[in-house]
Amino acid sequence: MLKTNLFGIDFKNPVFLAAGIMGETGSALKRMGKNGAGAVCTKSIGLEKKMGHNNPTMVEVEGGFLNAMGLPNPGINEYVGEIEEIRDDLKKMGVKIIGSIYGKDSNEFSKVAETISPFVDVIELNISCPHAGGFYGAQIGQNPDLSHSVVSAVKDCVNKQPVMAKLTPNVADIKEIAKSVEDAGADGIVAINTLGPGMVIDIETKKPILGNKFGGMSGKAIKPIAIKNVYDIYSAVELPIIGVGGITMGLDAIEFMLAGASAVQVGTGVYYRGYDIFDKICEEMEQFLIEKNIKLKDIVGGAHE
Amino acid sequence: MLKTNLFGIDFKNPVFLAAGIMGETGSALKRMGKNGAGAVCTKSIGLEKKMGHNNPTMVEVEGGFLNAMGLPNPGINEYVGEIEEIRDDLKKMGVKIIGSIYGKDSNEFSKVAETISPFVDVIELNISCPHAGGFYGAQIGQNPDLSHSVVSAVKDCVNKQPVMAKLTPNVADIKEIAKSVEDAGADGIVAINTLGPGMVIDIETKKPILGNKFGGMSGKAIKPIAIKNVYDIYSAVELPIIGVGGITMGLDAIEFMLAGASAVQVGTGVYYRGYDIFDKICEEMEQFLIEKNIKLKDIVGGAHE
Amino acid sequence: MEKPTICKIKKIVEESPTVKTFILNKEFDFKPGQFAMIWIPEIDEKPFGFVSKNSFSVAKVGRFTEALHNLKEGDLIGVRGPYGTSFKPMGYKILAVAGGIGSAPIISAVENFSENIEITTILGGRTKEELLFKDRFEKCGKLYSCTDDGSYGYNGFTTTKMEEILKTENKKFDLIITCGPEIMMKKVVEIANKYNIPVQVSLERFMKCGIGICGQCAVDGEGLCVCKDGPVFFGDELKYIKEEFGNYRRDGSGAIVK
Amino acid sequence: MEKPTICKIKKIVEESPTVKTFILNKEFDFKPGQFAMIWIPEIDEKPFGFVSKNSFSVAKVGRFTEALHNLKEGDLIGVRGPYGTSFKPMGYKILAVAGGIGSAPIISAVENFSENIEITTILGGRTKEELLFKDRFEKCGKLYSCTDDGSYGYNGFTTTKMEEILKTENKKFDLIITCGPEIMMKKVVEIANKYNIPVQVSLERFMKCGIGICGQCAVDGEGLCVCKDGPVFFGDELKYIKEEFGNYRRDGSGAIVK
Repeated sequence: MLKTNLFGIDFKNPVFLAAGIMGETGSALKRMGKNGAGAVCTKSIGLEKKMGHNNPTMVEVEGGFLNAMGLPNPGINEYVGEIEEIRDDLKKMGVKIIGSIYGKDSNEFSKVAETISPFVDVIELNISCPHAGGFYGAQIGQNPDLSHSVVSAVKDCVNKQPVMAKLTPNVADIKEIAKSVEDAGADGIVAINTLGPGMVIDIETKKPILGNKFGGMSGKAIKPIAIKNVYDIYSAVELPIIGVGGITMGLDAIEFMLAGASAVQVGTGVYYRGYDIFDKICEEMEQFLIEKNIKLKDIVGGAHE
Repeated sequence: MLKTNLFGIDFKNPVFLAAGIMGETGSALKRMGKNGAGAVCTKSIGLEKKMGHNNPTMVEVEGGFLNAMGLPNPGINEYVGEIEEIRDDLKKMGVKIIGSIYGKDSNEFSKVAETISPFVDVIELNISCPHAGGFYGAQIGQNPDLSHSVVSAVKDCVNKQPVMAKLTPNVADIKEIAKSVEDAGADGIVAINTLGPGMVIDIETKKPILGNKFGGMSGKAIKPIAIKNVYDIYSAVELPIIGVGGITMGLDAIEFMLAGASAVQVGTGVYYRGYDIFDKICEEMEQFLIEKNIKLKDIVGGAHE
Repeated sequence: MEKPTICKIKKIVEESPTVKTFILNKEFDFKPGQFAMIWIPEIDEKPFGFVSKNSFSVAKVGRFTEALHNLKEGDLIGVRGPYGTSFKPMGYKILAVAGGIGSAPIISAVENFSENIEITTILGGRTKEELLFKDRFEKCGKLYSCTDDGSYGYNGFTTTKMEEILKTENKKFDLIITCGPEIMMKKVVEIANKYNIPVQVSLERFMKCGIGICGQCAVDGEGLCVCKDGPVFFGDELKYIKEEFGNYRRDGSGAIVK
Repeated sequence: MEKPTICKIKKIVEESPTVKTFILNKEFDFKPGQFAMIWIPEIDEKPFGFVSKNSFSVAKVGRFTEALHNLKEGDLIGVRGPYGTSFKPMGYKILAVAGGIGSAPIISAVENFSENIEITTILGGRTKEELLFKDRFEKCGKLYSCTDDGSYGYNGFTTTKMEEILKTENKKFDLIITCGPEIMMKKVVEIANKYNIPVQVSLERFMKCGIGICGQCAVDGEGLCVCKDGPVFFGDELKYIKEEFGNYRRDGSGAIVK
């Protein structure tokens, strides 16, 4: 009932693991697949090994978390080994793999994309990390020209796998960026990356708690802002949208689809409901569809009518 | 213990009412003053009468509210009557009045500022409303040049009252805007206006709940993002900062001051803790200062050391 | 604050040429006098007093109420509430004075209180057809009907009838409750004060949030919010709404309307 | 997830040339084997096992632990936890095998369990000075000390001593608990399996969130998180960490380190 076709790929359900959660190792990804995710997304991988920010890298706040992992990863050449280890297992389970990648410019993005593409079903471009520093992440996704050049460079060197751009909500006009990545040839848009960034100061020691001082906000509280971004993107472009931000229940996923998402990703929700949140959300979505006697594809964009 | 001097004005405490909450009428403002606010801020007033958006104008979300009032106000000429009614009462209580104003350009802002200035102690420029539509609100505050021209135009025609600019967090770089309004002659900065905007879709009727479809987010969940904005602004400019966003407890106010705020405003907190939240927060701040044996002014910006 | 609870309109009853009652498929645990915000998606959301745990009565008076009147059985509306204060039963004999659509909160109070309390109702309407809930009021106790055109009952104001009752019948009431046009209620309060009888009044103002934070329905001079401190106020509280009560109100912009 | 609880360091005890115990002004309701994330503002935050409800013992092994060792009494640190699984007392006779700083979680378990359970401990250290909590272990039951340099007790590996005890003393243990270098624990598990005694092992991995969502400490092959599914694993669970246990770990970047 939840089978979803995107970019010509059949997903057994539209509830995916978001980048950055349990994506450090192949076996952690496999575990999420076993818990019912329709696809699992790797953490964001770059060209070279990166240690990330000092701890604390996460702090809970009202309605969610701030995180500033700092894109830790062993570098693309070592990381493809992680995927190789689990590829067959995931295939048997019918779970697709999304490879999230980052880079400081078109050139770095292209190199990583070329290396990862044989190992994944879909490529996700992280041009939206709000705490990466330097010229990584949101510095690209807040600029329509840079976003355009990264997407088109990756599209030039990847033929087989669809390429999605993950966007940051921390812009004055998300439609402008969405149109820009569509124009550059993106096959889909993932929205949103974490919000803010935000900061928590410990009032006893007077110091920011996060090692990086500030971090992007995820969790239930960012859902309304994610919904609005998906709604706006849907009204601006023709591309399929993967909604992400604060989803913990099946009805949240339905709300994203009414806003215009064709599928969703779940990240922080894993904390609120456990690793089997994917199974739970799918079950709740099915229940809703049965009750209302409607099909999944009939609700996508339904709030625009 | 909480006495605070800003712009040469003595405030009995640094816990103010934020714009848009209980600011429709003079008597509602007076009520907030009686509940302990160091200053009360009017709702945003424009040149002409404006009915605002259709209801629902508020919807509760995880960690806060979305609102899209749409700047309802009777127009500046009628509204100054509301202030006149209560001015003496507030003076007796030692409560200052902040006049929040909006306009579509420098010209409108100047006219409203001229009319309201004899009736208020401080002027707050709302260049940050995320749901005003047209060329009002955030469309100005997301553009450093427009922000500059509005502030300098108002400063040109208002001599006696200090002028504060209220900024939107929905920008790629808040420091750029802060520097721009400082350069234009602003006497202070209020940060932040509501976040997003966001949207809630009712999944039964498939319709956005808010009359305006989307609205700005306030409440506890936006605190970390407000803190980060205040922290950034403090590092960029010399102006006093009024922190606002998600404050419900005295310790929240302390956290804002460590980030760099000299005073705070409370809005949605009224819902969480009642109209006497001003008295409560002041009491909690005093307790903290006594426990730590420190003075208020010693903690402003403390997280930057 | 709740999100709107989506309800299906189970049944629509025409109470009078201008008033319809909407019976919903969900029940709300309200106290008499409390209200809910009724949402028509994409149109607007306005406050209406509960008539029963699953119904509202609406007089067609403007754009929104017209949209409500155009709804059909089976349509969906959103309901959030109950909100606000309620009528509080006090003593053993209550006099209720209801005018026009103000009968809606009064009928729910009277039906609720009449089990243990002796009720007398003065019901006003423009014509016989506009005497709302007449049969239901009759079941709750003594009923005096008043019409502006004399088409039924007493030909005149409810307040004239009220003074007549208080004077001639020499009944000692413990409490007066009232809802109707504000000019009527102002007079009811004056008479109640004259006869030294406590009075509870249900006010109506333009509302937005419904939960006491936007300030739209704050009334002069103490800034009481009709949505949260009201809608039902005791006579003592009315002294703090003195200048506004019966004199003026504000429109959606906050401008004063006389 | 908790924010760090800010604690004052009440007292610092030098346990050995390389290990200090930090006694805090606040107590935590932990179970033996559980850990907390210890935060030094502006430096870093790492996991450490509780030694008592208000103390942690830290061996100086790197940048962060050096920063901890440089702290003075009166300094403030952040503590969030307790997190993770704990040692579970089973049966009547427990053999504890502790190596180096691995003695920290073991001493809290042994002190906790020894009221009702007969404890035998094998304690390993490089030198006599590095035999941590020797006096406290002795109070809890029979203690076998082992040093690498023979400066005290048995001159050799804890695991050699362990086999000797199991063979010659013919003691029937109901449970073995162990914490120390992973290569030692791997051997302990092998011996425990050989003698068919259940074993509980406390693992250590690079951690970030501490609450099982970032995936930093997930171990191959089932992706169990040491912070949430562990740090204490039963021997049965170790079969799902087979390839990684005793063979390799990951650094902060996720790169494999042998």
